Amino acid sequence: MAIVRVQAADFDTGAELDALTRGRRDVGGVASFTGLVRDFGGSGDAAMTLEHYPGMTERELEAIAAEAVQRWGLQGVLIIHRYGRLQPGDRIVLTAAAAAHRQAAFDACMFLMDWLKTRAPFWKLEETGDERHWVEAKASDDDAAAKWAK
Amino acid sequence: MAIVRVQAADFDTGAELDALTRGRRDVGGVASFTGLVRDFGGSGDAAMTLEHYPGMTERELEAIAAEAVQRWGLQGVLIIHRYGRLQPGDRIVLTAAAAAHRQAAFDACMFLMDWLKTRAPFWKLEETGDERHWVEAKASDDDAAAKWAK
Amino acid sequence: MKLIYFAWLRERIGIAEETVTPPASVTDVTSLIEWLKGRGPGYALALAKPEAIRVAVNQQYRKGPAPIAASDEVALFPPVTGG
Amino acid sequence: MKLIYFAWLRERIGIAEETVTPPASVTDVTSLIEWLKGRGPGYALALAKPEAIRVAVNQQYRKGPAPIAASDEVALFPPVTGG
Repeated sequence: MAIVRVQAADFDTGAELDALTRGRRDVGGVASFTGLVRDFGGSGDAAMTLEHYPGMTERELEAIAAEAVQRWGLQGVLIIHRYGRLQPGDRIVLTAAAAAHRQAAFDACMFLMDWLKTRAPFWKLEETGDERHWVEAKASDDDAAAKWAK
Repeated sequence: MAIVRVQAADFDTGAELDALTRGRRDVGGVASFTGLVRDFGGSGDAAMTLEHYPGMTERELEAIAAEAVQRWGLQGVLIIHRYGRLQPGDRIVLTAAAAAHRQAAFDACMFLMDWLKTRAPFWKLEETGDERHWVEAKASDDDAAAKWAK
Repeated sequence: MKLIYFAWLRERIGIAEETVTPPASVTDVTSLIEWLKGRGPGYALALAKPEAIRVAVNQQYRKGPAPIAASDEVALFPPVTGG
Repeated sequence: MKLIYFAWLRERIGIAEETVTPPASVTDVTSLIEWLKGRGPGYALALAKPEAIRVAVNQQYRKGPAPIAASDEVALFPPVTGG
């Protein structure tokens, strides 16, 4: 089962993770990662806007999910990514991988995040008071993604 | 924040993960792992009983949680482990680590599981029909835990 | 040809998308970017460093030498920063 | 001295815990296990392979040479299999 969603609304982490394994008896474990908006200002009025490329975003996330299923033989995979205006503490993204054994679940979940960070067409605009700037891509994310090259 | 609980009852994954970050603005991500009972029989009447050492279990889990906080500078850590009789598909364990950056959260969560598997005093009894046997410790778990030796 | 811009590229160019008819000399991503640079100061600023631009043709990542046709949807944007 | 047994050790010995007064020659974990083996066939079976036994003294992991005292709580069990 592969679930990929791109949405403005928040998500219910527990319900999403439960749906991944409901009714199954063969899953040994589910690794998940929830990304949150970190406070980047400090003045208390910080906000972030996530822009994305509708259509291509879903295609890329689906390709990333399918790659993870194939490489780790996953029993289930989940990617939910939000867009729009978010506040510090808000959830941005949820990735999860269900597998018979824990290391496959962990590896697949790290892979989902590393590829998502470098391939999914999202851009973050940070605003604090009158200041605004587009977040720059990090070389460390490219390095993390390159680890998974075959 | 460190939450360690040993309980017979099931847990609400979403509520537990939310509590780890509620009201905070400094958490970048939460990595989690949920361990489930896998079907080991196939005949449909499989059950597992988890025995533990009350008192020592809590001490060991608290020590493992504290070690993870110290090594990865975590903002929050969670270990919930069930005991008693469980069925295939039931949740056994939930570990989670909250950190400013995702790799610290992932590494800490993998460490929690590897140490828990080799140090927390739990024993699994598998029953299928009239057959019963105690699960044997796996060398692969010792190897996984040994990775984290300093 | 439909062009779409995102993030600071969109802001510097001043529009989110447009339909253009490039000259016949525009056959690939590289020549498209060179041609766009001449369309105004916003374009020149946005596209000053081609190595900082990522390109998708029909919603798939493509590099400079990739061919493009009149019926394509071409998106130009900075390196992605989601997750 | 309070002794506690878990999992198949408990089943082979036949009781979950007991209070014992070992002779003065029992000063460490290794000599305790040797003494216990002589207490009956269940003990001998359970403790046949000392290398397969894990030991906690006052709820902390200890190895064979670790000293033990009359006031200690000593637990004997197989390698753990939680998670």
